[in-house]
Amino acid sequence: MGDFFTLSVLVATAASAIRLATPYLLASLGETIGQRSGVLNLGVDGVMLLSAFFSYWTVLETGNLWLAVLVGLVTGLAVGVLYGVITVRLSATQGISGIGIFIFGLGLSDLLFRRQVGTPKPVRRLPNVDIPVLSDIPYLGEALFQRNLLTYLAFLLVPATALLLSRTTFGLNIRSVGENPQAADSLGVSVERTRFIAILMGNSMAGLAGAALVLQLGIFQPNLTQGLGFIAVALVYFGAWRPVGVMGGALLYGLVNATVLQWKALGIIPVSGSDLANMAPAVLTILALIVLARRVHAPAALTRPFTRH
Amino acid sequence: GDDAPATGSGEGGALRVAIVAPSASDDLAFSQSMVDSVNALERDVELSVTDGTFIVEDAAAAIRGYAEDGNDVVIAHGTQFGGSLMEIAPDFPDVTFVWGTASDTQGLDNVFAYAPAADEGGYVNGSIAASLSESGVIGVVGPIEAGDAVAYINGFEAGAIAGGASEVNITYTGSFGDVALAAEAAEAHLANKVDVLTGTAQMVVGAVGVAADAGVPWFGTQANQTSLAPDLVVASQVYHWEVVLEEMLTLRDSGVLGGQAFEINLANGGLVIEFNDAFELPAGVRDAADAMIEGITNGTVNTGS
Amino acid sequence: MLKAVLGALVPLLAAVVAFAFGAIMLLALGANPLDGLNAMLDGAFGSGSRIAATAVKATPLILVGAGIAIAFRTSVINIGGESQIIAGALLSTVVALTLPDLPAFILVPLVLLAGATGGALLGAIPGALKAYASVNEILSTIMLNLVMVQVMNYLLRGPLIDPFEMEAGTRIPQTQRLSDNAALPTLIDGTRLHIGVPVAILAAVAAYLILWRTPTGFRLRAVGHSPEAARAAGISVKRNVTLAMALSGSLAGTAGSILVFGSESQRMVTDGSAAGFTGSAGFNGIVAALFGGLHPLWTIPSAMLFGALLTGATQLQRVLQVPAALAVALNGIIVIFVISSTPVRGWLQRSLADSGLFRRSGNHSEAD
Amino acid sequence: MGSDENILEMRGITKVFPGVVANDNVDLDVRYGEVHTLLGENGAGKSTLVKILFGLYKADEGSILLRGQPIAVGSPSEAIASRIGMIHQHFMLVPTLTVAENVALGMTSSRRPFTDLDAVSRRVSEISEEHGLAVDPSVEVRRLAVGERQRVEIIKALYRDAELLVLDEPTAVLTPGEVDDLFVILRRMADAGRGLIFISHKLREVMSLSDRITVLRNGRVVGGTTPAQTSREELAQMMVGRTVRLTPEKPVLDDGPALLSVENLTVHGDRETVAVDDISFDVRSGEIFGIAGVSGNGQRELAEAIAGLRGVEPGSSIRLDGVDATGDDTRARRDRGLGFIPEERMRDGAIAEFTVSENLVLVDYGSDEFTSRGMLAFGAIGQHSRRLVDEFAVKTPGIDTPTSSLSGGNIQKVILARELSASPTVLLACQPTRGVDIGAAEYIHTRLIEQRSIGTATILISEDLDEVLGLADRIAVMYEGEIVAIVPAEEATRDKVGLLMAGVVDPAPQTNS
Ligand SMILES: Nc1ncnc2c1ncn2[C@@H]1O[C@H](COP(=O)(O)OP(=O)(O)OP(=O)(O)O)[C@@H](O)[C@H]1O
Ligand SMILES: Nc1ncnc2c1ncn2[C@@H]1O[C@H](COP(=O)(O)OP(=O)(O)OP(=O)(O)O)[C@@H](O)[C@H]1O
Ligand SMILES: [Mg+2]
Ligand SMILES: [Mg+2]
Repeated sequence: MGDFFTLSVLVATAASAIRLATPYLLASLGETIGQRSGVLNLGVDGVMLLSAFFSYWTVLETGNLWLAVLVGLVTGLAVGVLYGVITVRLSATQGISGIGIFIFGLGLSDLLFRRQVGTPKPVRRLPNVDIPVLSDIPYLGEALFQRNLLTYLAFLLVPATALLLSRTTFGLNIRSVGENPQAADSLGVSVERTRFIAILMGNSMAGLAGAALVLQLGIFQPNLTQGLGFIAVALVYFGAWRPVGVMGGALLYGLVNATVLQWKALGIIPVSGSDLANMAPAVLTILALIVLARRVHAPAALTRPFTRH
Repeated sequence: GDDAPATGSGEGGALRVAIVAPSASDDLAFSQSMVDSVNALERDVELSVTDGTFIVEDAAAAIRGYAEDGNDVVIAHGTQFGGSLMEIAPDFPDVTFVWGTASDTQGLDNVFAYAPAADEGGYVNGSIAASLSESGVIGVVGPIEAGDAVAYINGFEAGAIAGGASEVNITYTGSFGDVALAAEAAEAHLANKVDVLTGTAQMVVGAVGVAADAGVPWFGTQANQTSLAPDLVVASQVYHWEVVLEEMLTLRDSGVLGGQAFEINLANGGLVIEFNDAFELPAGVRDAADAMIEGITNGTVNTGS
Repeated sequence: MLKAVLGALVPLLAAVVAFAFGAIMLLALGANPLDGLNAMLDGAFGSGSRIAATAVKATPLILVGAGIAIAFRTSVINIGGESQIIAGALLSTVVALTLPDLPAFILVPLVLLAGATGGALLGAIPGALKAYASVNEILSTIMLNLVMVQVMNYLLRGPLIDPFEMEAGTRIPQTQRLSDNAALPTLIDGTRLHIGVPVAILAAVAAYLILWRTPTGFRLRAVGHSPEAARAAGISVKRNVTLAMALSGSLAGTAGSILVFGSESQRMVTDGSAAGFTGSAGFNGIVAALFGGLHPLWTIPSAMLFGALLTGATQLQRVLQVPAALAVALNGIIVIFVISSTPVRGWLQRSLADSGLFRRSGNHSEAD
Repeated sequence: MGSDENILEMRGITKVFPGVVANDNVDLDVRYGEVHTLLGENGAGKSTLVKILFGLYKADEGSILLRGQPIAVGSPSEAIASRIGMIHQHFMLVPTLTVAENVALGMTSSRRPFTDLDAVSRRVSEISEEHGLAVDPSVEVRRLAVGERQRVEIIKALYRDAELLVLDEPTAVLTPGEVDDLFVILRRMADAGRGLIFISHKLREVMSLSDRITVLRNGRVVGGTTPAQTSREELAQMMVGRTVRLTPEKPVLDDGPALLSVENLTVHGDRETVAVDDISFDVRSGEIFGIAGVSGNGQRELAEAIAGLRGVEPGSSIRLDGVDATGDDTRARRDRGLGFIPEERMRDGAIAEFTVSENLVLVDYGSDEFTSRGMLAFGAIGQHSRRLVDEFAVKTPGIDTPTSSLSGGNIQKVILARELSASPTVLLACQPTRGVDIGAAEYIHTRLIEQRSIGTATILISEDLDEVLGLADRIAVMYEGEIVAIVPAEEATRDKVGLLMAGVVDPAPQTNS
C-alpha cells in the first residue's frame, strides 16, 4: 500500500483531475451558454460522440491533430445547426429533441466507427505543452502548466465565457432572451437569432469536448463518452449557470474521480469497496449542492420556445 | 414462419454457426477472440454474428432467434447469458448451444461449455513483467471483478510475485466501457512507481495508449493487442477457441449435441502466448518464459489457482 | 378538412423521411433497404411470439413513460428512470430471495409492490431534495443514476451474488435463479407475453386517472402549471413535488421488478452498467412519454412503437448482419423527425392561414 | 395641444385571432404633439392595435402611414428604428438585468462587441434628471418597485428618442402621486411635439390627460371625442354600451364582531428586511377595511402573511374568527373561512392552462361536494361552474375553455366567483380591479359590497384611491411597513389619504384639512 500524501502522487492526482475535467468543462461551458439563452440541450452526449468519432477518424487518416480539433468543432457546429433548426426555427420540444440527438449520435458514431474503422487503432494523442516559466514552478508547474492545448483552452474559456455573458452586447442578448424573450423581442433583439447562435456556440464547444476526450485518449470506441455529456449538463445546474461555478463542478467531479482511481491504485480502497467508491463523485456533487444550498433560479425561459404570433 | 426447421445445413452443406457476443466483434478483446476463432475453423462455416448485446434479454432474444432460424450451432459468448440459455436450449433439442465462459453445462445435453484457463497466460505474463520491472511495482487495469478477468488478473499477480515483483497494484474501474477511466487508472499506476502494465477487457485500449506514451511495457490478453502499441506490447495471451470448438463440432458430427465442458489452456494450444517480435526482451527472459510455459503445460509450475 | 389531412400527413411524411434515411444508411452498409424493412417488421410482428416480444419490450417503456408523464405534468423533470428501475428491481429481488416459498398468487403481487416501493423511495429522494433543499432535479436524478449503478454492482457482486458464481470463481454479477413462484405468469403459451404487460397498461390507465380524475392529480397538475397559484390556493408545492417524483419512481420501480421476474433468466444480472440491466428503459421511457405527448394513455402506443423498433432491430442485425448501431441511429432520426413535424405542421397551417386560404374556414368552424 | 399634422395614420386595420376578430377595420390617427387615448372594455382590441403598430403582430388587412409615408412594420426593431416607442401593458423588462442593461438591450454599443454600460448609465441619469424619473441605473430591475419599473420603461423609450410613444395602461400599477408625476412627464413630452397613444381604463385620468379619445368596442371604433365634449359618464356609456354607475353605493351596517385580528404582526421581505413592522388591526363582520399606500410599503407582504404564504416573526399573531391561525398554512386558513384574491392575478390567482371550470374549483376541488369515491365529480363541478359563470357574468365560450384565452377582467371574475362562492368569513382582496375595465370593475365592486352586507369581513388592499375611498368603511394607510393612520371613511378625503400615503403624518395639517 503506497502513500497518497506524497507530493508526486498529489501532483499526479491533480493532473489526472484536470485531464478528466477538460471534456466536462468544455461541454458544460457550452451548455451554459445555450441554457442562458433559454435552450436546454440534452443531446450533448450525442454531439460529443459524433465529434469524437470524426476527430479520431481525421487523425487516423491524416495524422493531423489540429485538423482533428477543427473537425470536432465543426461537427459540433453542424449538429448545432440541426438542433437550432429543430428547437428554434420549429420550436420543437427541447427535452425530447435533445434526447433524439443523443440517440442519433450514439448510433451514428458507433455505425461509422464499425464501418470505417472497425478494430480500435491507436492514434497520436494531444501532446502536453509546457508553458514557459510557469511550468518550472515546482510541483504546481507540473500539475497545472504541463497540459495539452485543449485543456488550456478549456480553462481560458471560463473567463472568456464569463466575459461574453456579462460584458458583451451579445451576452446581454443571450441573458435577456433566456430570461424574458418577450422583452428582448420588444426591443428588437432577435430571439431566434440569439438562441441559434448560442446553440451553435454551445454545440461547437461540445464538439471540442468530444475532440478533447478522444484526443487525450488516442483511441475511439463505440459509446466512448459513457454518459459524460449528461453529467456535463448536470454540472451546469451545479454551477448555477455561471462559468466559474461550472468550472468548480467539473474540477470537483474530475478530482473525486482521480482521487478514487489513485486510492484504488494505492490499495487504499480495497477491491471489495470499489463499487461504493465509484459513486463518490455523484454523491459528493449532490451533497455539495445541498450544503451550498444555492437558491439560484434557472433562466426563466429555459426550455420555453418563443413565438410572437 | 416460426416453426423452426430442426437442423438445416447452409448452402453447399456449410455448417451454420451464430455468435451472440456482448461487445463489438472487433473489440480486440473477448468478443473478437471468438469471431476470429470461428473463422479459423478448418470447416465450411456460414457465420452470423450479433454483437454488442450487453443487455442479457436482448442476447436471449438473439440466441432464440438464431435457433429458430435454423442455425446448427449457436454460441452464447458470455457467462451472463447462461440463465437465459437454460430456458432456451430445451426448446431446440436439435441445435447445439455453445456457452462460455462457463465450467459446466448445467445438465443440458445440447449445451457445450467452454472456459479459458486465463490464469495460465496471466501467470506467464506476470512473471515476464516482473523481470522487466525495475521498480518492482506492476499495475493492472481491470473492468469489474468477474469472469475471466479475475482469473487472468489473479494468475498475473501470482506470476509477478513469484517472478520477484514487490507489489502488484490492481484497479477495477467498474466499467467494461469507460475508456477514459481505464486510461486514468493507468496514469494513477504510473504515478505510483509502476513501470509495467497489463489489463483486460475492451476498455483497456485507453490504458494501452497511456502505457505507450509513457514508454511502459504492456501485456495483453484475450486477443493479440500488439497493434495498439507496436513497440511496447510485450506479449498477449490469445484465446484460440477453435481448438475446443473443433472438438465440439466433431462430437456433434457423431451425434453428441452437448453435455460436455471444455477448457482452453496452454497445454491444448487453446491459449497461446503471442510475443511481439518488435519488443526486444532482455536475453534470458524469453527463454525463461518459454520454460515456464513448458512447466505449466506439463504441470510442474502451479499458477496458484 | 385540409387541416386534418395535414395533421395526419406531416408526421407520416416525417416517418417516411426518417425511414428513407435509414434506407440510405442500409445501402451504405451494402444491404438492401427493403430487406431491412422486411426484417424489422418480421422481427417485431412476424409471429405471435414476436408480437409478444415487442409487447414485453414495450412494457418498461410504458411504465417509465407513464411515470414521466406524472412528473413532467407536475413540472418535475425526472431523468432518474434508470436509478428508479434499479431500485425497484433490487428491492423486489431481495423480497423474492427472502420469501421464496410464498405461493405465487401472493409472491407475484408482492414483488411487483416491492418494485414500486423501491422506485418510489428512490424517486422521492430527488423530489424531496428539490422541494426542501432547492436541489435541481435534473442534476440530482442524473447523479442518482450513477449512484444506483454502483449500489447495484455492489449488491450483485457482494451480498446478493449467486453463491455458485463465488464457488466457480466466475463471479458474474448476478443473483441466483429466483423463486419460480415469483415468476410473472405467462398469458399465452409459447410466447413471452407475461402478466407484466397488462400490469403496465393498467398502470398507465391508473396514471391517467390519477392525473385527471382525482384530487391528487388536480393538485399535481396545478403545481405543475403554476406553483404560485397552487400555493395561494392552499396546495402544498413541496409535498406534491415530492409525491410526483415518488409516483413517477414507483412506476419505474415496477418496471424494474418486471424486468427481473418477466425475464427468461429469472434473475437480476448486469454487465456493470445501468443499461446492462435496464436496456436504457429509463431514457427510452422519456422518449416514449414525450412522444405520447406526456399523456399516459398515448404513452402506450408510443412505447409499443419503440418496443417494435427495438425488437425489429435485433432481427435486422441477425438477418442482414448490419451493426445494431444502425437501429439506434434510426431511432434517433425518427425521434428528431417526428418531433420536428409537430411544429412544421403548425407552421404550415399558420402560413396557409396567413396566405388567406384558411382564414374563412378557420373562423367559421370556430364560430359555428 | 397637437398640431394638425398627423404623425400616424392607421387605416382599415383588421386582425383576426382564432375565433376572435380583435380589430375590425380600425382607423386611428395621431397628431404631432397630442395625447390620443384609446378607450375600451377588456378585450376591445386596444392592445392588439398598438401591437400591430409596433410590429409585434401582423395585421391581416390595413395600412399604416407614419409621417405621411406608408410603412410596413415587420418587427419591433423596425418600429424602434422608425422612432416608435412602446410601453407595454405587461412590463417588458428583464428582471435579472440592471436598469442600464435593460436600457442598453437591443442598442448598438459604442464599444462593440462589449457593452458600454457606463455611457448608458450616464445617459440614463441625464434622462432621469431631465424628466424627473429618478432611478438608479446600476440596480437590478427585480429589486425595483412597480412604479420604478414603469420609469425604466419610459426611460427606455426616451433613450431611443421615440417620437411616437405608445403607453398601454401605464397607470394600472401606479399610485395617485405617481400618476400625477407621470402625467406631468407625458404632457411635457407631448408639448415638445411627440405623439402619444395612451390606453387606460381610468376615466378620471383619461379626462385629465387626453387631447382626443377614440373608443373601441368589440374590435370596432365606436366613436371619437375630446374631454371638452364629453364626461366620464358618457365615456363609460360609449365603452360599455349601457349606463354605468361609477360611484358604488353601500348600505349603512351595524358593527359586527371582529373576524380578523392582526396583532403585533412583523414580517420580513424577500431580502430579510422588515417589510411589515409591528402592525395591529381588527376587521369586523360587515366591514370593508381598506389599506391604501404606495406600492412597496409592505402591503404585499402583509397580504401574504395573512394568507399564510409568508412566515411571520415571533410575537406576531393572526386570529381568524377568534381562533389563533398564526401557525396555520394556507389550506388551513382557507378551511377556516379565509378567501383570498391575490394581487397578481395571472401568477397567483388563476392557472392559465387550467380550464375555467378547473380554476373555479381551484380551492375546493377536494370537498365532499366535488368528489365521489375519491374521484373528482365532474358532474357536480360542471354544474357549479356553469352556475358561477352565469351568476358572475363571466364572458367565456364555455367552462372548458382554457383560462388563458379570457380577458383580464373575466379572469378576475373567475377568481372572484371562486373565492366568493366558498362563502368566506374573511375576504382578503388585493388590487381586485387592477387593469379591469369599468364595466367589470363596477360589477366587482357591487359584489364586494354584497359580501359586506352578508357579514363578511373584507380587507381591501388597493392602490386605486377612488376604489378605497368608495368602498372602505375604514382606511388604513401603510407607509414603510407601518400603518401610519386608520381613517374612518367619513373623514377620508383624497388629499388627506394622499398625504398620508406620501408619509406626511404631521397631525396638525391633518386635523386642519
Ligand atoms: N395572442 C392572442 N391570441 C389569441 N387571441 C388574442 C391574442 N391576443 C389578444 N387576443 C384576443 O383579442 C381580443 C383583443 O385583445 P386585446 O388584448 O387587444 O384587448 P384589450 O383591449 O387590450 O383588452 P384589455 O383592456 O384587457 O387590455 C381579445 O378577445 C383577446 O382575447
Ligand atoms: N375545501 C377543500 N378543498 C380541497 N381539499 C380539501 C378541502 N377541505 C378539505 N380538503 C382535503 O384536504 C386535503 C388536502 O390537504 P392536505 O394538506 O391535508 O393534503 P395533501 O394531500 O398533503 O395535499 P396538499 O398538496 O394540498 O398539501 C385533501 O385530501 C382534501 O380532501
Ligand atoms: Mg390590453
Ligand atoms: Mg388590460
